[in-house]
Amino acid sequence: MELPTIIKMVPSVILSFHGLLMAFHGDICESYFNFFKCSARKLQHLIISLSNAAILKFKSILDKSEWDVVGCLQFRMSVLALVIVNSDNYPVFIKTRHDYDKSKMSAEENMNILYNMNATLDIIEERQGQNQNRDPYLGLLNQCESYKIYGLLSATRIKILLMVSTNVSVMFRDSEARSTLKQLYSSYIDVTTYNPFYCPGSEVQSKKLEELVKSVFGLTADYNR
Amino acid sequence: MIDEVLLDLLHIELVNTLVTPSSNKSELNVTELENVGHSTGYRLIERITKDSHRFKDELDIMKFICKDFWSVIFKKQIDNLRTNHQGIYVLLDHRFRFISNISSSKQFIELMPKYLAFSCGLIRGALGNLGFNAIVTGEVVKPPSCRFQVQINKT
Amino acid sequence: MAKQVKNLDSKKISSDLFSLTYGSLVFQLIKDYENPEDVNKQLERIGYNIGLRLIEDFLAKTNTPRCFDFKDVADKIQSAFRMYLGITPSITNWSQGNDEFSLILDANPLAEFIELPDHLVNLRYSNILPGIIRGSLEMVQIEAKAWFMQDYLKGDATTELRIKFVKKLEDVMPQGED
Amino acid sequence: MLGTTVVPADYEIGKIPDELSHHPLPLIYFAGLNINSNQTHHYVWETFANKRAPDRTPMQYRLMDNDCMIPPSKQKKSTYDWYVPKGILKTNWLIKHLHEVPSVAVLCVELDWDDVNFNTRKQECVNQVEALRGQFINRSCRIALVLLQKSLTIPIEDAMTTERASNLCEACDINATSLFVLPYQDSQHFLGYIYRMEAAFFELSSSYYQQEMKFIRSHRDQLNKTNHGLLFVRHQFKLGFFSEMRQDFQGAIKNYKQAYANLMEIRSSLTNIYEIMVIAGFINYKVCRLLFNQNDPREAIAHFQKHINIFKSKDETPELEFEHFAWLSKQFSIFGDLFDAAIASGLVPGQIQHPGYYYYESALLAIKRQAAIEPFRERVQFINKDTALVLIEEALRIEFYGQRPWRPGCQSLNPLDPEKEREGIKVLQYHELVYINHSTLIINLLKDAMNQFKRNKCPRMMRFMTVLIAQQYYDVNDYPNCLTHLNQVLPFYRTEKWKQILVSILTTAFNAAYSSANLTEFVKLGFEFLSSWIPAELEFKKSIQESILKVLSLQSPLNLKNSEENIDEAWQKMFIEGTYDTQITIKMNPIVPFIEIKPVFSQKAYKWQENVHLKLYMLLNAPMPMNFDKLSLTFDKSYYNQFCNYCPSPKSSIDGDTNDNALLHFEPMVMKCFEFNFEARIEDYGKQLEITEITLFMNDNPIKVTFNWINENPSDNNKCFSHNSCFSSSPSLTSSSTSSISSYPPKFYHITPTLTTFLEPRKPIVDLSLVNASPALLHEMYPIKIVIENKDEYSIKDISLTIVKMEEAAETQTVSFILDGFPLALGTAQKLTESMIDPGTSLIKIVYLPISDLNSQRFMFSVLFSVNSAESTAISSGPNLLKEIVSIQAINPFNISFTTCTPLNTPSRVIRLMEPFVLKADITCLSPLPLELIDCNVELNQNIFHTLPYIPTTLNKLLRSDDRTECHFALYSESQITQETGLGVLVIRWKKSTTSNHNSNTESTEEDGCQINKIKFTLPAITVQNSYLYVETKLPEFGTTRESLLLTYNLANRTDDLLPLSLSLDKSDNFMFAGNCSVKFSIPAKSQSTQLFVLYPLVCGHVSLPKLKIILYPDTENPIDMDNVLEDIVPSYLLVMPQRKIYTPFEPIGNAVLTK
Repeated sequence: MELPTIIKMVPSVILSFHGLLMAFHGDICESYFNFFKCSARKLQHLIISLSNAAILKFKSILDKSEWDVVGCLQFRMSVLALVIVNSDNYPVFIKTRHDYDKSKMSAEENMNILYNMNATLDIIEERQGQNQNRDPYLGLLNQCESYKIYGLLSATRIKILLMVSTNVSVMFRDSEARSTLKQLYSSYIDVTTYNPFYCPGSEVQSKKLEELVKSVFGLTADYNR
Repeated sequence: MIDEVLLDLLHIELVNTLVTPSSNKSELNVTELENVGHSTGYRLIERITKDSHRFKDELDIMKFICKDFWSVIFKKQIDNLRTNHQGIYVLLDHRFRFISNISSSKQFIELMPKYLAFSCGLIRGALGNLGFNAIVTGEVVKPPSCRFQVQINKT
Repeated sequence: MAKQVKNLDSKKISSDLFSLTYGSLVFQLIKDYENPEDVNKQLERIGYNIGLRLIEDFLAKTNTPRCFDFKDVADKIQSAFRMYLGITPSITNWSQGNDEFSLILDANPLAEFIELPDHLVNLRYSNILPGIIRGSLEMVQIEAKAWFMQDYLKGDATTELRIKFVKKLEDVMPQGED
Repeated sequence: MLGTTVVPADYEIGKIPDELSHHPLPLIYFAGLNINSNQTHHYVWETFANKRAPDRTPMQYRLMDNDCMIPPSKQKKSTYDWYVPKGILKTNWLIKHLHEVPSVAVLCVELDWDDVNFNTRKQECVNQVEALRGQFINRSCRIALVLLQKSLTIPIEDAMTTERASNLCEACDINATSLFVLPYQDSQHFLGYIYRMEAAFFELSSSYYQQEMKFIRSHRDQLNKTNHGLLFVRHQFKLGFFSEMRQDFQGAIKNYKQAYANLMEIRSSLTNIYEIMVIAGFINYKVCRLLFNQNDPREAIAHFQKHINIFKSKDETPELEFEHFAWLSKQFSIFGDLFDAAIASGLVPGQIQHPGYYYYESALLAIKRQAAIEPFRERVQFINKDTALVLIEEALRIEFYGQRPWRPGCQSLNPLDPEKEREGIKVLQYHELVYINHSTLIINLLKDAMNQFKRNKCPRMMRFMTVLIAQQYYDVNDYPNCLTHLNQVLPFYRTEKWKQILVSILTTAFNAAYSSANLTEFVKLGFEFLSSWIPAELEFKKSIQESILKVLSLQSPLNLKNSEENIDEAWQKMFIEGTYDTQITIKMNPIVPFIEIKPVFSQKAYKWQENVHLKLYMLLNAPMPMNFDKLSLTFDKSYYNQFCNYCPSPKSSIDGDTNDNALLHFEPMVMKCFEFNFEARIEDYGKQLEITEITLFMNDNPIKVTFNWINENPSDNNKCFSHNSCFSSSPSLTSSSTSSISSYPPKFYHITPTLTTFLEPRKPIVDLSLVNASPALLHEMYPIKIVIENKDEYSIKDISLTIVKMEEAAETQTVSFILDGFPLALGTAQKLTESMIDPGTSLIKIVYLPISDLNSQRFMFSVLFSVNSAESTAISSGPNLLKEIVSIQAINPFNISFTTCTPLNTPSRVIRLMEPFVLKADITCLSPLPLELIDCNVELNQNIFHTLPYIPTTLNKLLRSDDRTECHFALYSESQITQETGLGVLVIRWKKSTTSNHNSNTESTEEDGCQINKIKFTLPAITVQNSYLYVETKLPEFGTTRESLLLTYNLANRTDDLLPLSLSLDKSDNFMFAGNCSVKFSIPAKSQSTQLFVLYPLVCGHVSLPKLKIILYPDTENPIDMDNVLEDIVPSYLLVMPQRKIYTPFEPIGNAVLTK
């Protein structure tokens, strides 16, 4: 297994996971698995920002880490759209598969998806009223023939909507959506709050966020800076 | 990790740089400083509440401001919170960090307001991001104890 | 939710508080002086004033004896970075005369996640740092120049802070610039 | 069914036939009733069939006439071995069992037990039963016999009745339980009988259906899945149906579900896929309906989902794709209807579970359906219509549900005749294209969905539906409808600011307006479209901008959407007919602005008579330059509008372009600024001034356009006119838009508009002055004159005075000052007794401040007052504050020195017991101002007394600077004082002299009443010695030469025992004297003795008396010489006059002397 390619592919792993690196050399020592077990969650967050190829390469190890890689990949492949909406319901960040690959999604579909995402705000606003369970992660918000929509609603009324197609006949676990949304949220916070030039309520334009989102859509994020 | 000393020093510089004498020479123009506070508070609260649950109501938020928000900024909580339950809250800080190291002699009393503006902005910003449009004013009771009044506008 | 915040790292937050405040300041200055060059000057000036005071804190915390040469100074500055910014820049590119060196910042807590908008390419976002260095050195009777050679924000590979020794000063208290 | 005329439109894919949607009820036939002729029969029938209360057992009754034929049941096959079923479900089967094959046949005969010729009647009855039986060829339908009897009640069971009844049953060969008696004249119990019978009939019928089911089940074991899959489904379906007939719904659900399962087991092929789909649809319909009725919506939804998931992917040849979509669409709409019905009967929908979503899906599929058929449009042009029609009618008459009319009953798996297939499919396509109006179909579905979403708290979804509807209208070129629908939702989506969505809607709307030559809309939407916020090719935008101008000058626009349909004509027509408004007003607030305005008052507030200065920053973000003709501002105070119209020569226009004709000329992305200056009216001071509207005019075209911004949130400066921050002013936004317009000037972005300013009222013209004469004197109540002078045109009132001793915290200010003779505490506001000060007058007050020490002190006088100006806000009515500070330097008014002396007025420090002495106070005035000493007294300690009965000395004496004055006090002490003790205090009462008033500017008419001040000085301390002897001398004022005079010494013994002494008087040349010049004697205790001497002066002048010498205890070893004492108390000189001459009275010289 030639190292440089991997390094190119997933520097984040190399940086934060010496363990994986070692595993790569073929000699996978048990100690690392235990390490993974304890840090399964951490790992998961890390993986979110990994390219698919990387995940597959790591599968052998990741499986040991009590975390279902295939599930993650399937989840990512079936992500249709992502919308981050600020407290005034203004979409500060929108991505649909259409933006990446016109062939995968027609313009009309794209529009309908946007309308549906927009309409999901009704449901969120309904939830916002209810006081019980104030966990930011709202879980499955709406589901219809071709898609599911998961949502997150922060204390500051930032809303993140993730639309996943149900055409793919896979049953991914709720935790996928949860961790993805949480990850997106924290990254959104970083790029908006740390950057004083970002004017609240305007579109977020950040390479860093773009990269993350790309990987969330299951497209290899390019890490060349 | 950035050391707190820097913040104190920066704050002093903020005051010196941004506070300008206003049209009528008597009081100072602290709007800019207040704005800086606002934008800081607005973004800071986003970070602080990152993992926290949504808030029950106005009072819940004010408590959060007095406890968590205040203590991450000043390493202490607000000493006393009072409200008239009509959107007016009074926050008392008996030992307000930004003026605690300024001589509290007579001639400084006049200068005190400009050391509160930034913090007023912080509060206003935080509330703003949590969806409350508020007016925040501060006054020095008896150095180093300060009183902040928050008036939330129902919108 | 209070509980939850308790366990979030308040040190991290308070360090955030600084960088956020600094960011707001920079933005405000940009509003006031459209020209980025002026903003750079302002930032440097503010840094200088901070430096004047910061040095006292530094000397108090680390009872350091007078530096005997500029290399010594470099080390002190390095440790100051560790103390106050929590980063340890590497010292390199000494000039032959050993009167000039570079600090390489692999990370810059001031400019985390910053992405400069197009109309501000000339802005030296972290220009407060050279100011601080100049100010604090002046308080120990060293006149020095400090400036950014490279800046990560401008797409440079690293962030390089250049510091040049100018001359020794007689013991005169410098006044804060305005 | 057969023979009924059908129209091609009846052919509907996936439609649920009536027989299926019909609620199954047990079918009961009535025989032997001729309701037309026989009153009784009619009554009985009515009660059974028509007068049905809801609580009645569900039944379906039919009258049967004798010749009616019950469809005979086919001879059941003994074996199924070689039997190949031709289809799943016969179209006629359901109808047959719903309406034609009864479960029970009820025969009604009039027969009383006590009938005279019972037997004959019985026989008739038997025959009737037989006849009835004859009508059912091998159908195991139950027979019931009802005897209509005249008797008023059921007769008690007597032998006769039972006997007759039993052999009646026997004869008719019916079960005794199937025999009923109805005494139809017992009107009281009649209904009761009916109900009971009905219940009985129900029993019978359900037993019948049960038997049917048993029968069906019986030959299941003869079937095998491979050949008879279809039969499994059919039988299972029938079981379900019969269970329904006998109202056993749970059973029905079970069976139907089973049927569905069996259906799924059938191998589907091109041949039967449609049939399977149709049947599946039916069964699913049944299941879901039953589940809803059984109030189990979850299960219903779940089943439906399963159903859909199975068939969603199953698609046929592309030619028939439309059919598949049509069917799916139908499935959804059907389910939606079921759901809706359930809600109607009490089910509570959820926000995300309600029929709306199903209608929506149905609509989407319908749209796909339409899309799927489009490609085949021209292909079916040349088709033989007649044959097509025939085939379609066939399709409606087909024997098995869901089979192809051109190959009925075909189940073989071997390939079909391709030619026939093609033709058949063509016909289906033809039908789809000719007889199906898709857009109405879709629109109706969408409308259903819309209502549902509206009802179930999904406003956004509802709007989405509206948009889709509009899209449909657009597709069928119904532009007006399209526009009206879009206009309903546009305002919302504008505020929602979801760019892509808004843009797409705008685009459609704009195209619609364009295509329908709707001028107003075209202009409005067109302008909106120009905004750089809208991503579109620059070229396109330019052509729009061009078109707008053309249209405004009544020319048709450029060809914007390059389509063949000739829009130009429409425009021309419109212009000719003149169906356009010549004045268009565009409200700018809600729309995406192509030009932005930020008004800024130079100050938050303006002072009295300061010029109001207003800047208006404008930025055009349209693709091409634009000209306007007029700019006007409107204020909440209309007076100011006149100043803020299009200004002739704006001072600064950022682009420096100042050729006058281009004043309101804007270049894209170049900020321009217009300035206005004006002066506020007096009456508006103290009020806010607010911009309420800004209007731009475009007038030099036949069609005039005004652009109007309204200040939507009055008195809120944070909001700007292009209020939604995302429409305007975020550089990131504009740079993100694809239009390559020069980037947004950040300067404009940073401008925060201010819509309101405040006109500060002027301060009232009132002066406060303090008049005081320095220096202040220690311990005086120091008078300060306060002059409040009202120079204003309004009177002032509520005047209150506060005096604060500075450099002293408020709480420590205990001292009080005096105002109007009342002592008042410092640091507390004191309302003045004077209610108001009229214009032009002034109020003068004197306060007296206590001067407690010598070092200088500052007092702040603050006067609060309000102005009596109810009518005008121009002046700040207050409370207004005036401040004055007076600093006071105090000095000591007097300098005083004390001396004690002997009665002989010789200063002496020694004071002896019981011996008088004199206290002298020497007062020097230090004050530069003259002082008036009122009096000056001593307050003595005990044991010290005034010698003579004391009269307070009042010396009204005026002292100028450095004047001195003395006052004396004769005192003595009654007891010996060994260590020094103070005598007491000296009290001087004084006041500043009024006679010479120093300040002349305030004419002191009113009593200048300088306060009388007291000042105290402590008297010196003394000691009092004890003494033995006191000598009092008596001597005339003066003596005369050669005239004798008497000198007396009174000696008082001060000791408590006998005092021996020797007294001698020395010789003197100045006198001759008589008396014992040297004696020794003793004076008893506390008593006196007197020594007399007669003196005869010899010389005149101030001559010394002969010296008196006294020695006490002369003959003891330690005599005491009294000399030093005597010196103090015994006079030692005498004035001696020369002897007087005698003059005669007439001595002229004296007169002469007098007259000199």
